[in-house]
Amino acid sequence: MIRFVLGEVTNADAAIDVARAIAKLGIGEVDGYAPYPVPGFDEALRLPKSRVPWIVLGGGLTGAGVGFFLQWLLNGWDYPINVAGRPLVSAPAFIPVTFELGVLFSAISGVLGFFVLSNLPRVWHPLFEAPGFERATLDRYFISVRLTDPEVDAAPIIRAFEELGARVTVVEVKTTS
Amino acid sequence: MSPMKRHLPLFGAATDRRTFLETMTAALALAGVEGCARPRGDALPFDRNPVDMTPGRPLDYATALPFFGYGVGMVGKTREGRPIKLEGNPDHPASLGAALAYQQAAIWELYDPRRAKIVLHDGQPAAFRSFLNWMHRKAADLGKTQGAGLRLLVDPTSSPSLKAMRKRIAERYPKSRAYSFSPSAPDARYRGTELLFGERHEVVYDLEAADVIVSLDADFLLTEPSSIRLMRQFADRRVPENKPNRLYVVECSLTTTGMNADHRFRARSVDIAPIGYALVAALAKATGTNELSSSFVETLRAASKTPAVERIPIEGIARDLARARGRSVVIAGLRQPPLVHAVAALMNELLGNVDKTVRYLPARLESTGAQSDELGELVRDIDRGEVEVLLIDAFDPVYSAPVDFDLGRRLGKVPHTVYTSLFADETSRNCEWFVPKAHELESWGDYQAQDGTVSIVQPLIEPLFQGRTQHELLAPLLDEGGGSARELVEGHWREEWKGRFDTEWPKALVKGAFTEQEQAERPNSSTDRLETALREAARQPAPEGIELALHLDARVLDGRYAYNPQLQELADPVTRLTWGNAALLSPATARRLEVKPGDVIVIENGDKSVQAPVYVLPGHADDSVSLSLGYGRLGAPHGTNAYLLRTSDALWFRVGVTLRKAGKREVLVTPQGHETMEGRPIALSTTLQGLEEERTHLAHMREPLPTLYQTWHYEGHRWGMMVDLSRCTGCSACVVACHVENNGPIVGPKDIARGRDMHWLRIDRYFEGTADEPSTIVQPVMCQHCEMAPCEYVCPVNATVHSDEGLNEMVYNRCVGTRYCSNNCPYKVRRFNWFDYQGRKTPVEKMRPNPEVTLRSRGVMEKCTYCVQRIERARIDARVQGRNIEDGDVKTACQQTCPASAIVFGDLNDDQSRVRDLYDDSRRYDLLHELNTRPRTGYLVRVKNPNPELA
Amino acid sequence: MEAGGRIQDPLEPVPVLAGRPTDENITQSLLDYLFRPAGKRFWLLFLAVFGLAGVFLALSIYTIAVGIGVWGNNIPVAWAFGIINFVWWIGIGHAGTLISAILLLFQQKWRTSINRFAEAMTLFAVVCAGMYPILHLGRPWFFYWLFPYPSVSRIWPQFRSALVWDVFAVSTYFTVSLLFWYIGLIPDLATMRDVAKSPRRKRIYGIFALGWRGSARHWRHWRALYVLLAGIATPLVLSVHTVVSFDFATGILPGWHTTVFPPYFVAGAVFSGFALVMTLIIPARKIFRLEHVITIKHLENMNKVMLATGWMVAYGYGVEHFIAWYSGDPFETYVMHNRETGLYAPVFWLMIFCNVVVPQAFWFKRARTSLLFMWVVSLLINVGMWCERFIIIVTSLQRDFLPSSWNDYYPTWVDIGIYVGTMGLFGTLFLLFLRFVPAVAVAEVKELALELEHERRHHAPEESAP
Amino acid sequence: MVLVGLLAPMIFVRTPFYSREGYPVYQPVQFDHRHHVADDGIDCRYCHTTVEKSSTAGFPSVQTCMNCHSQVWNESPALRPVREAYFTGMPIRWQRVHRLPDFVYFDHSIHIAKGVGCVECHGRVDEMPLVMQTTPMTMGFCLECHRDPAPRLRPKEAIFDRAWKPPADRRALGLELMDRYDVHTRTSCTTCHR
Repeated sequence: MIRFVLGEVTNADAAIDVARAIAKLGIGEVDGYAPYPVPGFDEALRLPKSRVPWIVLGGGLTGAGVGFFLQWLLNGWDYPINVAGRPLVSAPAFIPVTFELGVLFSAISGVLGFFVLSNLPRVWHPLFEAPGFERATLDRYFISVRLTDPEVDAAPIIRAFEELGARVTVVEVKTTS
Repeated sequence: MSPMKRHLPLFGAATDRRTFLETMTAALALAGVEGCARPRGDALPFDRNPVDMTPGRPLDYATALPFFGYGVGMVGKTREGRPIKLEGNPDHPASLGAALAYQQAAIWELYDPRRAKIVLHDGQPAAFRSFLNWMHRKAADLGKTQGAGLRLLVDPTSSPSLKAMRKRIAERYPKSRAYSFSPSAPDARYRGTELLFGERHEVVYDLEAADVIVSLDADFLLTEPSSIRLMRQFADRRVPENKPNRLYVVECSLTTTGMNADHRFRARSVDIAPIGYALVAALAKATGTNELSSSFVETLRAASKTPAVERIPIEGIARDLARARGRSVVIAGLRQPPLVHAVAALMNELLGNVDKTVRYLPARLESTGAQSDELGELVRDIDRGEVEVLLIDAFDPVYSAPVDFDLGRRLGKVPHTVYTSLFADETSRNCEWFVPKAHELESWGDYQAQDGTVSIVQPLIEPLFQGRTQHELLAPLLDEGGGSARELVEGHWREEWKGRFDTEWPKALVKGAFTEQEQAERPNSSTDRLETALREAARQPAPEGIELALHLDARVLDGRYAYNPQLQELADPVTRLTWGNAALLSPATARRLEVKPGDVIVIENGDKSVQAPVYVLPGHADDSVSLSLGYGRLGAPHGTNAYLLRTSDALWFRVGVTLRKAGKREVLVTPQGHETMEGRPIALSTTLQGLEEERTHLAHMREPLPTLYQTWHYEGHRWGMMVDLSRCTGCSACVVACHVENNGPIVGPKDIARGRDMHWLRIDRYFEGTADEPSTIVQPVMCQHCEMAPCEYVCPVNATVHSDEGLNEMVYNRCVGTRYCSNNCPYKVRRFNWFDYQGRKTPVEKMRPNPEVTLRSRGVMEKCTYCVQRIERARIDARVQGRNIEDGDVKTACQQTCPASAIVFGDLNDDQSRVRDLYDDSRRYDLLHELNTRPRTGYLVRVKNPNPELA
Repeated sequence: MEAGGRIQDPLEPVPVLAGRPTDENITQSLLDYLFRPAGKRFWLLFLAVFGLAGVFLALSIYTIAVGIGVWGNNIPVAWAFGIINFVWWIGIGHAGTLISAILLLFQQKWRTSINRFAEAMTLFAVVCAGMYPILHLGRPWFFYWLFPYPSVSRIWPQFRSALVWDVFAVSTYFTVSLLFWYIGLIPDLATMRDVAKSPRRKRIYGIFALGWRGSARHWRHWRALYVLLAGIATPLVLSVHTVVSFDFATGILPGWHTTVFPPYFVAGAVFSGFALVMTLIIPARKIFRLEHVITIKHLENMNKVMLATGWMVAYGYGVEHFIAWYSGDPFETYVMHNRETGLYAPVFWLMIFCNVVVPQAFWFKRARTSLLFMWVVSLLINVGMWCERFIIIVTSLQRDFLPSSWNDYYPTWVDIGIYVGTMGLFGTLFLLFLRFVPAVAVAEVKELALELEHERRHHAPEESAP
Repeated sequence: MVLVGLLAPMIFVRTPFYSREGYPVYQPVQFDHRHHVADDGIDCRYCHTTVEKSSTAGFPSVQTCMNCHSQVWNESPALRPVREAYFTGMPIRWQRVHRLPDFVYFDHSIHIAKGVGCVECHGRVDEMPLVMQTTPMTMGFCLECHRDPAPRLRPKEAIFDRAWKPPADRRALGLELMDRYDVHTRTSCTTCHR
């Protein structure tokens, strides 16, 4: 059984304070929800920096490498043809494709990386069951604590929320495991 | 498990034949159901093994084509029994292995789906047999009356067998008459000799020994009998190493010959004669001869009193001629009256050119009378109602006869008319019987060249549409039995050769040419007849006003080639017009009449009038409008029919026509966009005097410029082509040869006007100097096969690349048609299949293409390949024999046919090759050298030889 | 600038966001129209453009069935309308990515309200552009031969050809723009999902929202990715039109073989792109009542950009002609001379008028802020840029090295039909976009609102100070 | 899914079904190469006469068939079509087994001259009751040999010998033959496309 303890506030600044407080408790897995990227939210929630940039860099380099190798392979090695008396491997002429493939790979790998890291896409999530949670994408701000261990007592969290004036809801998900 | 087993499990190794066959028949029944290979089409072998023909290999036959009634020896290349290409016969003196556009294009005529296919009787389909029966009956009737009502109207021919047949007919029907008519017959020249010598002679020029040539309105390089031979001899003497000749041309409109003149003077056609007279007078003075009576010289002076004469440096020319006694020649044009020809002959006498540059031989053409007179007599006979049966085998007389004869209506008055022709045309509509004619390539026959060389015409293919030859048509008149053309021709030569036949005949067929020994005639001239004629001429006042000048067309001649799309789409060597003609005016005259190119004008000659678009031709004579014959035919309604203005009293020109604007415009259909070089160094020419310094200058126009890339090296063959602009006359034979060899499509006037010409080889014509007195230069441009080809590096799919021998290859089946290569080609020699030009062929047309060359599909680029199919064929043949390709093994189509031998192709790595000599020649330069494309095609600068005295 | 030396938002005091909206009424005002049924006028307009798209389809089929000969092209002018329109559309396509990417990198606040709009425009422009290179082929059904795939004939594309570069550049550009656009769209799609009333819409938007729930863990990846995409897209945009310019610059034709082409083409692209954004956004903001987010300030800024890029283009023209004259190369000189005085001189001078003369009006604030005027100017600029491509392509081909092969070009009705047709295609896609996708980045506007809020608080004490 | 869409055709054109490898072609007359070649030991060139001197190998005329079949099997019902063709002069409509596109110019004579055996491309025809294509005959197939002829050459005397057993190290032999027959690798486009 997995439980989500959910606190809802109405503005960004409040959301940050709540986040900071709940994160301090250090119980369960804390997350926050907002209609837009709220500056300072990550720090409050103590989230590490995103790894997407490294993925993009890797993708870009691979793409460029593949790009140049491809041209060398096809025009210089597999079927070498005298074209206009130019050298078989005309490196300068190979630059554009190399560059474009670099860009293409970096973009695609970036997007894939984003999806994988934030395990999207998915059509359903337990929180969607929480009443009023749909406003997380409109004008409400939520802090959630994910409790996987049924033994853990949610009370302190709920208390903390109430102290900070957040409306609390608890979502329970049955899991067969 | 072998696939075989998978499909037919019945067969073990030890299946006996019978069970096999049984089960197979069963299997065959199941074939529909049984999953087997999708059909790949049928394969139909011969039912008997063909003799001496190897499928997949060409087979050549010697034959001949008529040109002005004379024979031009040809070699026809056939594949699986289909003629696919004609080339000149090297053993024939009138061809020397070369051919003009007319002969090259004959293949298209042969396979023309519009050719007449059935016998017509009063317009109704009939069997040839019924025609024969009718003929035999008629022959019987005519026999009773000694052929009183029998008339023949035929093309003047040199065919010995035909001449013999006609003679026999004349003997059998003494009262019958045979008239000959051809709108382009060279009768004036015959009658000229008659005027001077008292009898008619064949005039045969020999330019090999001629240092100075004067042409009085003669286009001897293109539209004259023996022009192929003359062009070869002329061109051989144009290269500076070869003691260049000097050509003076006085002419009305600009012709191919005029384009190649060292000194060209323009004069109305009517003014040529006086100029001729003046030249004789001047010549008499210059040579200091006493052969001419002073009175005669006076008459000459009197007859040459026209302003036109003043404009021409007669004395200078005369002196130049006099310096070249016995090494000069004066030629009068076929358009000029006999008197001018006589005068020309007289000059050759004075200059002692006879038997050196001019020879007189027995007349070859059966009829040598004035064509209009002969036709006139027929017309008279018809009006008198003397004609009962009229057999016509002449070029579309109703269309081409002088209008005042109104032949179309008159034919209606003849009880029985028989006409034969390749196409249903104006005449066929007016005749009782129409019999499809066999094309020369389907016929047996024989022709004679000017110099007497005989060639046997042997068919390369069975008649496609049951066509008949003139022999077969005349045969019923003299029932000698054996009516087939072959029997008749063979019969004739069996007579001629008596016992020698069996040895001579095969030789004649194989070699394609044999000469009967005969003595050149040395007629003695007398100027009396001339003098009287001149007095007559002197009495005429110099005619004033605008002159209408009719010309033989450089492409359709007198119209007999007008149905040939290949020639219609060929650009005129001078005007570069295609699909039609135009009214040619000099810039000055155009200005005076306030007409621009493309404006349609009405030309009125008495009560006759035609409309034609104006083409302003630099170098045309003022106060004269030129119109070429042969257009506006029934089946080829392009251009203006000039015959509507042609009257029997003035076949070629008449002063006193009126021109007025019709108030509309017409598109002049031409593939060439611009007339001048804009001062760019493209087609270079210099003079003999200026050649030396030019050589040093040219050195900078062939050395490869530095490049960042390291250049490729070509071991083995290094194909290259050299074009000698000194030799090239612009006759355009190469253009057609290339088009036929490489299956070029015909796109029609609309696309040509849009700029979608499909010729791989084009001849650019540029004017330099003033618009009134321009100098003209022509330049054949085909793919230059650049070693650093701009077209190649822009092709995204590797469809145009370089071969290991340096050919710029165009791979049609890889091309996607981005057309980027064409954009980047500085020579613009690439051609694009905008539509499916090759599709939609009738079965007959499908027989034409050269199987060695791919038919390009819609949407692909194409261009000159240096005839790579010929290279590969030569390579395979050589390698199978275990040797390498030698110089001369490969001749490109353009090189092979060039009468001027201006194009040379070969291996640049071979020091012994001819092309290498030219490659190393200091006259060589690269086109657009500064782009450093390193072309394999090189040009040799043109060298003119003007008379310093006149310069 | 102020005493404090802190650079003040150049857009103040004229706001990039009118008033102080709460998240709620931002959502409200930006998404309402999507749920209101489309008006009659919308459907009439839609039918019109859809009809034109139909014309495009019909004529494309006709061309492919009968042959490229139905166009006016010939030898020497083997490229004409096809490539002109390709370059024109691609150029237009550049503004979108440029606005959102570059302005994002430069932290330009005024970008937020128009980027979505511009990006969509980019996509559709590229779609239209992409049609031409395929259509103009002699054998379009073999277009895939330009891609390096293993064929049984063992032959490959030729990577020295600028056309192959085009294939890679354009397809990459389309893919990246699409991703950039869609990634930016995800949060708003989620918003749509959550405000949608009808379950059907909820489900559809739900699917496209990919289960987005505004989690901070996601936002941080999203942020990183979005900025990075912007970072990649920027050089990409520049590269794409550079490559397009290579189609000509790598050729040897006088009038093509020019080193100034890459920058000059990119500038031209931005120029025309901004122009089209203006052409579309001015009516759109009125129809969809977006005046409070797309303020006059945005428009004025874009006008300034157009004035600048206009000058860059003008510089391009100048250099072309100067070099032609300075090199003394007869071919070059002739081509330029021919542009000014030849058959197509009217087109040339129209180009000069539209691209160089007209934009000068933007020196004046009244011109920069008059809606009607700037709209007309933007139209003229689009015309001018089309003329530019016509001049570059046709006049260079029409008069190249050998005068014998000079020939003129006249478009056929098919050429014109297909060109107008692509406009219909563009319009259709664009209207569908306006109908079903939030035309303004809602989340970003909310973010912007918060930022402005904070700023106001910061400034408060300083402002009160003497 | 996109990937499948791209790969499927690439795989399809490489299937024997597309290249028609191993699909026997039914003929109007059940001519059995096994019997004529293997049993009777008739040389290829007896029927395919022009193979050494022309681009095409040559398709036998009915006359060739009748050379023997006027004597043997001259009443067999299975041979009626042959006799009919012979006497009416209407050729038999054989079905083509091998067919290259029109833009490909293949020449038998040169390949024979350079030591390429029939079997290399046509397989063991002498083992086929019905002739079928046994090689893909794609440009790739041609290129393999044109780029590296050595392992596919055989001595001239073995060219028509279906059962010829290559030596252990065929490449070595091939290299030796290459320079004995002066064989070159030719991969220029115009070698085959004109």
